[in-house]
Amino acid sequence: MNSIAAATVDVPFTLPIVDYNAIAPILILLGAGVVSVLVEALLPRGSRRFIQLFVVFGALIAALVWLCTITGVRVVTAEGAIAIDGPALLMQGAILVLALLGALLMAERSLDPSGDVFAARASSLPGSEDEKQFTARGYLQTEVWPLFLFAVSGMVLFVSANDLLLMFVALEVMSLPLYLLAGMARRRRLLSQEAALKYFLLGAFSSAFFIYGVALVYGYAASTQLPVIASVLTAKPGQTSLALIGMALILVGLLFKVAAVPFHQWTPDVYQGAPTAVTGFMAATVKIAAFGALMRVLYVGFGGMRWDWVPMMWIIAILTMLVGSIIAISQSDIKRMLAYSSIAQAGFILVGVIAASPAGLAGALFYLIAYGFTTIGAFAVISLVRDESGEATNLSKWAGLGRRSPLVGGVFALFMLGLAGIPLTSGFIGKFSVFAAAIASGDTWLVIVAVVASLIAGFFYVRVIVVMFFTEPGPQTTSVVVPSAFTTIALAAGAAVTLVLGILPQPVLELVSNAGLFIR
Amino acid sequence: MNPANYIILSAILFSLGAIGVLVRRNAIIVFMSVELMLNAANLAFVAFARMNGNLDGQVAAFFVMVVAAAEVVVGLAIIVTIFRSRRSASIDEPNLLKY
Amino acid sequence: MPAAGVFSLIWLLIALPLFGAAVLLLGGRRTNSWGPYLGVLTVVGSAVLAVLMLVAMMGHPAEERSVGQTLFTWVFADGFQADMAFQLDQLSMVFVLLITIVGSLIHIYSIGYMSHDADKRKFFGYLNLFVAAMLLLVLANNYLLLYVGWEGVGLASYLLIGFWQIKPTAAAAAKKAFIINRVGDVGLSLAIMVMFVTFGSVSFSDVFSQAGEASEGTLTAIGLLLLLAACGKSAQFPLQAWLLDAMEGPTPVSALIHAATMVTAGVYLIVRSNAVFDRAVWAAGAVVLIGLITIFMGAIIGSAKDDIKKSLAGSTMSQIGYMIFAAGLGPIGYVFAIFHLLTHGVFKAGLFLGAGSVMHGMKDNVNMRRYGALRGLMIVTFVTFMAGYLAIMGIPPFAGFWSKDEIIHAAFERSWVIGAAAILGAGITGFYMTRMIAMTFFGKARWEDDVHPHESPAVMTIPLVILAIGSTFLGMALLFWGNIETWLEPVVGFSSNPTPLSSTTLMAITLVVVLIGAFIGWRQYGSKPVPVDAPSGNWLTRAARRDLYGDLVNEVVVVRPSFTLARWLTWFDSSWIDGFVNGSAAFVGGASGRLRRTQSGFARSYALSMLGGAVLIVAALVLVRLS
Amino acid sequence: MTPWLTILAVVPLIGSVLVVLLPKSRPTLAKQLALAISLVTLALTIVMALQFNGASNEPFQFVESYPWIPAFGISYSVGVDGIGLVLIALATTLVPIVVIAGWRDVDATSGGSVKGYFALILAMETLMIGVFAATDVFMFFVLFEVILIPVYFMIGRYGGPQRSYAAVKFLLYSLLGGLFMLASMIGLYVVSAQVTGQGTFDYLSLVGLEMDPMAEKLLFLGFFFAFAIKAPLWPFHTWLPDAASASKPGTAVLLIGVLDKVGTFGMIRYCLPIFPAASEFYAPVVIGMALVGIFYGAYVALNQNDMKRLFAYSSMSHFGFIALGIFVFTTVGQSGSVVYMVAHGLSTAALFLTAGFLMQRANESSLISDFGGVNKAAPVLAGFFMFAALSSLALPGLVSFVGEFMVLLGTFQRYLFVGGIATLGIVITAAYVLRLYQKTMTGPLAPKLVGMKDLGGREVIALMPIAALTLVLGFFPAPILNVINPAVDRVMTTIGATDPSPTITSEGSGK
Amino acid sequence: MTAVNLGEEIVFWFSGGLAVLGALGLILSRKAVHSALWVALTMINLAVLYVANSAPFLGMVQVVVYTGAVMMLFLFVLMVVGVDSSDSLIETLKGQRLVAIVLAVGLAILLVAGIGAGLTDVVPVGLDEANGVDGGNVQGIARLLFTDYLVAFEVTSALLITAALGAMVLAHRERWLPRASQEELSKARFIGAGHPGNLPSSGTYARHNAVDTPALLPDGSPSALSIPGPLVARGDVRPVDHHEVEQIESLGGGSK
Repeated sequence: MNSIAAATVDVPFTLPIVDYNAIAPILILLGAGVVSVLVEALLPRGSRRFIQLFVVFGALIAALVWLCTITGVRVVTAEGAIAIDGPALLMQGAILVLALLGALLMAERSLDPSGDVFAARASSLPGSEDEKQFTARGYLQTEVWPLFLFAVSGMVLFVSANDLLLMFVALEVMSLPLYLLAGMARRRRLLSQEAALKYFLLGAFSSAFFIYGVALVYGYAASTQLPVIASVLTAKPGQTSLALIGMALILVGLLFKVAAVPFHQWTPDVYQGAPTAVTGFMAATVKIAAFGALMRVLYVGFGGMRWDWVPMMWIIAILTMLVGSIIAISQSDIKRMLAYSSIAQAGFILVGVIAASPAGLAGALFYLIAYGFTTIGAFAVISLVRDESGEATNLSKWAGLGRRSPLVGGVFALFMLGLAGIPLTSGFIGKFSVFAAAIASGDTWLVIVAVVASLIAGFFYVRVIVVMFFTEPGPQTTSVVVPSAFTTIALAAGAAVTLVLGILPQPVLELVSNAGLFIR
Repeated sequence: MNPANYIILSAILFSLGAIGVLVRRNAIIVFMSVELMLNAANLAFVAFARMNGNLDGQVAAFFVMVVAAAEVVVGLAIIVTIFRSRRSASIDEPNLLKY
Repeated sequence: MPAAGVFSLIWLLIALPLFGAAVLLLGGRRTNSWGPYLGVLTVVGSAVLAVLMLVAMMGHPAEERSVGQTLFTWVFADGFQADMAFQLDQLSMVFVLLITIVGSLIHIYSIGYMSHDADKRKFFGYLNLFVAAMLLLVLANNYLLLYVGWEGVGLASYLLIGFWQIKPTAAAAAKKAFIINRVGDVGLSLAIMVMFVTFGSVSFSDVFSQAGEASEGTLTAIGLLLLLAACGKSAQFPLQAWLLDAMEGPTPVSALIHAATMVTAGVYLIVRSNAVFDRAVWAAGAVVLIGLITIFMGAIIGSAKDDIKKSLAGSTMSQIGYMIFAAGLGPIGYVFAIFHLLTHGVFKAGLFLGAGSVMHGMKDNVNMRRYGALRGLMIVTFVTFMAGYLAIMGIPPFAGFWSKDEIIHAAFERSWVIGAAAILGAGITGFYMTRMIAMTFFGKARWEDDVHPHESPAVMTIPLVILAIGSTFLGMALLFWGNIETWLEPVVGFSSNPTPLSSTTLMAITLVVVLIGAFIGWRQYGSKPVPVDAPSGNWLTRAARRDLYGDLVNEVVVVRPSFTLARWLTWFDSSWIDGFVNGSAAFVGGASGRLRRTQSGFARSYALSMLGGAVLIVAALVLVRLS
Repeated sequence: MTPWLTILAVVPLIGSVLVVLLPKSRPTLAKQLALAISLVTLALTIVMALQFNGASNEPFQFVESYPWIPAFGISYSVGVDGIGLVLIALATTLVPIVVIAGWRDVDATSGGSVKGYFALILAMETLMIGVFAATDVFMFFVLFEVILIPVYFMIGRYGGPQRSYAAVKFLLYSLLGGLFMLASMIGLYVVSAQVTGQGTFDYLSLVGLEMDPMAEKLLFLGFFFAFAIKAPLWPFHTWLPDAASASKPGTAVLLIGVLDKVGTFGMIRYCLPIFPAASEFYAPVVIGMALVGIFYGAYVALNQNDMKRLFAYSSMSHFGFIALGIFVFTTVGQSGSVVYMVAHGLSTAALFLTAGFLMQRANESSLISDFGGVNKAAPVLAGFFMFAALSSLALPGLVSFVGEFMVLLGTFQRYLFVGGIATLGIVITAAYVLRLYQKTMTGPLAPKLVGMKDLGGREVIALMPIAALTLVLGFFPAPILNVINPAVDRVMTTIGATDPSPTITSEGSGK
Repeated sequence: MTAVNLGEEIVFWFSGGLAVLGALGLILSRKAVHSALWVALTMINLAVLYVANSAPFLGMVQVVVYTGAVMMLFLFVLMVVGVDSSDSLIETLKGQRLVAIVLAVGLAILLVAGIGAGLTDVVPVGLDEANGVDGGNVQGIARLLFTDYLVAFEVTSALLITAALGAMVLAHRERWLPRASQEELSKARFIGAGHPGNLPSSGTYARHNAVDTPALLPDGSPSALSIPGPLVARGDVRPVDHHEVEQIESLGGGSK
């Protein structure tokens, strides 16, 4: 694949072959990001929000529409750096739709009396006069929109990166804006900043592992392109210790992003500290992007070393499921609980990944989509439940909520049941798909562990319902704020998908199985 | 001399960077340690490029530098923000989020 | 023979009282005024029907006297079938007559006896229910249906014993009766099951026709299980403890259920299953033994009780012991078991109703030590009671003489030892009955101050009179006019063996022994003043007053261990089984509490675990590969 | 052909939605609507049942099948055999009764939403019908699990003081079983894919599937575990007393009376025909569990001071009988088990509803020690209580006797001693039932109860049908037996079991 | 330059040694600024090693970008956050240091072992050929950048924009009022109810200089001004240990 041919100095520069049609969604997003930055730079403050929303939604929708026109494309392009294949397109689509929902949440400004979910000025000191003034003047940090767009473009690129180096760049494009966004909450800013710091430092730490792993793999295969690595692995089966260690370190970086134990500890802190809208967006999309990359690396690059990584992934999956589920039990903060839940869910998805079969890939994809919609919906609900200090995330403040607001309580209960994997919700079909794939691949005991973990996880999902519906409301000021159309749409979409994928999953199941495999 | 020595050097630097991340409390030093780890990766890339006889490794190192530069900017901005609201650059101090 | 003519109405025998029961129990207070009369009418209706059937049956030759009627298939599955079907043969016929006629009399009597009870409607409902169930018991053509009647009478008995359930003792007695009966029912259930696995059917005809093909062991098992059932229902040792407590029920109940009919169901069961017992020597022997033991237990208890009803109850136990005993003797005894059952049904009903009449006059006081000298004040009662007294002692020509004499005779046909025991039992009967008469009707008045004894109303005395007539003549009627032996023979078979002594000698010896018993009783209670407070008495008296420690044994052997086991299991359930469940939840919770501590909030410690994870992954991969 | 089963399931579902949509201010309307819907469903059930052909050779009738998730070979398939039919009938019979009986169970002042309660009941009815009608294993599982949710809400939202604990315990316990069943079910699917090349969840295709004995045993365990928890068999029962004592009487009736039957239904419908060899292998274990359960439940019931807990333990004892009948592999035993399921549904309903009426008159106390002498003050109530008690102790002449005796007979036929020992259970049953009656209904009136009212018309109307059915079916069980027996025969044929024949056979014996 | 010659060997051991020394200095320096300077040393030596590995372009970039720009940025920020904020080397997390070192050494051993196993008898291909194709190292890299790595190259622009944007958002302090003149400021300070001088820093009696520890006024009472608003609002203020204050006071002679 190396394009450096044995030629003389006079070799003319041959243009790289790029299938712009196939990567147009990525380009649209990147372009929109640039436009968005220009909007920040050039337009007066008052008009920015409207224009930014226009750009963001326009870009997302345009990218989606474009994506729909290229569903049949299966191509490796940009000199082997990008693979647009079925799973990539599917995950790109899912990321885009979920990003759309995330954008809706982030655009919401009728929940907080003083503005949207982000600090009026992230640079102002928490509790300072500056902050008060900016808030009182209704400043909005519209810079979040270009950051958001870059993050989305990073994700979309991440799932289709066929070259480890590009994957690294995409990882950073995805992560850096998220580090920033995590630190910009309007309320509880100290927590938010702490989240950003932890996320950033640990994220940087993990990407150091990733790139070092890439270096070692490069040392082994003389290339960073996954198919090349795969063919080198088959070509020289011995002497693979470099590739082995490199793969391990790459996995550290990716497992960090999917929040697998023992690389999970950033998750609760970041999920809790970040603005809820960002948490919802991040929880849904990063999980998809990271799993997409993880599966591509494992299946395309290191498929030949399956027997090396499967036992290790077994242990990680088991730990992830159990630790996530068990710790979540004793959480009293609902965002934190959902964070641990996301860890446990990552474990369940890993079960599908480990199956290393078409069914496993399809199952994991389905699970990711299902999980994404449910979790973003759940965070949307959390953003609605507020008291005078902002969101009331402590579980005790949710007592009796379902009785006072049956609709919101009911929808949240639906999300909880979905995450718990109760039939007729998307979560059940997701679990079913990955378990089926795992059993078909002979990982029966893994499934049994997963079953036990599901039960433990069931406990804390169910406990939320207990608090909302079975507990007498105390004398407190928690109330459900009526959101604007933004959050309402996101919420409705999350609930609808959770239900529809539970009751009539066939179209999506077809989609994920027709997506086929990663191309090499 | 075995050219692998470069790689071994890079491994040692990588590990030292990791130690730095784990034992230092000043966020900036921690971050510098991360940079050290990235540099170790770069050294490995460069040495491997020579061993493998293609320039991809050097390009990779180049990208790592760019990424690191961007990361530094973002990281330092975050650290400055934290410092401003807490008047401390220790990464142990922001410890409100736990358990 | 299929049911035709009047026999097509066999179902109506049961349906009539059942209808009465349904109306009375479901109708509520609306039926308060006329309900009791409906109850009486339905039973009388059944009695009339029964008599018509008897007449019809007598019109048939002996071998055609068994009539069957199948209503529908009741319980069925592949390989199993039990019909809702009736069989009226000579044996059932006599039972139907006894039940309906004595039942009618007791119903009539009850109109007076219960006239002041607010719940008398319910009382009549229960009585009707009893009659229906009892008729079902004797009319069923298979064991499973018999079982329905069997438990049905148990239920009625339970309801009636506990009729005054506001008294805790009555409620407890009712429960006790039911539970002890259930033990017997286990026997019946198991017997039915053994029959099914052996014969593939539970109908009388199939079982009896194939009984000869079964092994003796199987038949012995069936026989013993049936005996267990009989013990429960007929208050035989060791399941006798409930009968004395059952006297908590209203007196007509004691007369009808706990003297005349229900308690004799055990005898019916054994006699009905004669085909089994004839081939199971050991089982039959056990029947004889149980009967004998109970004869003496009942008699001893009856001799020591001061409560007139309990004394009579002891007597009932003893007399049923005679019947069971006779039934155990085989073909030589079946007929006489039934014969004694019939005469006993009549005279014991009379005695109980007489006792009820006395109680009615004595403000429901049952303590005979507070009676005395009532013969002048309750003349009808006294006279009728004396008829029953003479009948039960077996004084010729009263009814009991004929039947008991035949049993003793049959016992001697088997062996002189058991014959002698039977005679001794008769002697004790003489003693306790005389004691009862003496304490109640003779001697000095020992009434409490506010008691004004008086004769009962006609509605009560008329049944007494009728029963007294029965007590006097029934024995002769059945034996000489009814030809009970030939009547029953087609069903139960009949044979007789030579006895070591001539029947006249036996008769004489029996009479002498009875009179000696009566004399002792008179000397003790008739010719001496009876102390109002019972003297402490000898050990046997004390034991007899405590029902020969039957309750104590049950308490120690069954009840207390059961409750201890129940408590222990409850503890086990909550601390171990549920403890395990909650414990695993607590364990996970505890693990959660500890694990969440690892989330210390320090970014560096997170980084440490990441590094640890990385090292482990690398190590695992490298070591696995290198090894 | 009319899609009877779908109609049957959809009617209450629509009703449930309608009830939810009613304004909160019209609680009575919600009740009336719920009652009407449930009566319509009952009527439809009767109409359907009359068209059921007991003599048909088809394994299922009223069959419908549409692809649902073809990706996994899952279809929406319904159909009933006799067993499913009688259990559906049981469910649709009890629902209107529960609605009537629970007319005043919930009111706005007690903190619950009235319409919510009745909507949940109707939703449950849909799911219950579905679960008994499903002929696709996946669909069965889905309904089996989903049905937990309405029950969870009914316990947790409308129950007594311990409701949260009980609801969560119930849900998690059931989920545990369900999840193991899920794993097994997936395993079954994988096996079917390996054997036939095309994975399927269709019940009839799975019956008679050749599989590896070891795998069969494992898969059996997954299914059985779920059913044993649901039924519940000893020692997986401890959720039941808590759930029962925390529930409203109506909830308890539907939970124990109908829903728990899914466990035993599942055993006879799924465990036996799909895993015949494994069933045979594990039968001794199951029989042991059942036997322990019979006595264990009865003895613990003997020591309870809480009526609802007592009923729960008594149910556990009864479930022991039902499981016993199923796993002895005799026609009589299995027929008996099905009859027993119906009988137990009726007797549970009678017990819980009567006890519920009683408790309403005593500040919702269910402690036996708080009662006494009720018979004097409320003879009708006491009468029904007595009837319920008798039905529970399987008095001959009541349908529970038919079931119990057949179970015992079937057991005895196969295992002499097991049958003999199990028969002893009837004594203890009598002991605890009558002890309960004695302590609550007899003796002097408890001071707290002075002035208590007897049952009113609505309450009698609720109890009457149960009593009537119990009695009528006790003397004339043919309507049930006629439809059950062919289904049971089919099960017996499928598992290849034959009844032991009587030791003596001659022309005169048998039928 | 395919094989390793003696000159290179000397360079390797010298520069490599210095690089490790710099890394150790980073870890061991008490003061942050010293750490930064040690890192700079490492990076310069790495640049040397790059050059030795036929990567002259990268060597230059390393010096310019890393040592010149990145490290200067670090130093800059260090100045902002306080040069003198020397880091206590006392470990507060139990066992952290020991475990960290053990794990890192373990990682190093594993890496070295793995690399050793994977790279026995490797003969470097050398870059002479590759560098020669396009006429030099820079041209070679350029060709790759604009062909194989075109997308990555373009996408890094997004990274840089993000970085700039992030720095702006978090660090740029916007004004909501026109800048006040010095006169206005001093007037405001004295006229207003505010605090004319510096806010109190942790005082004589302070045992702790953490942000949540209030400064103590001469009478031993805490100064409300010394605590950041958010902490006060959250109630996250460390209480004053009066017992300790008295203890210190008594040590100081007990005079009031």
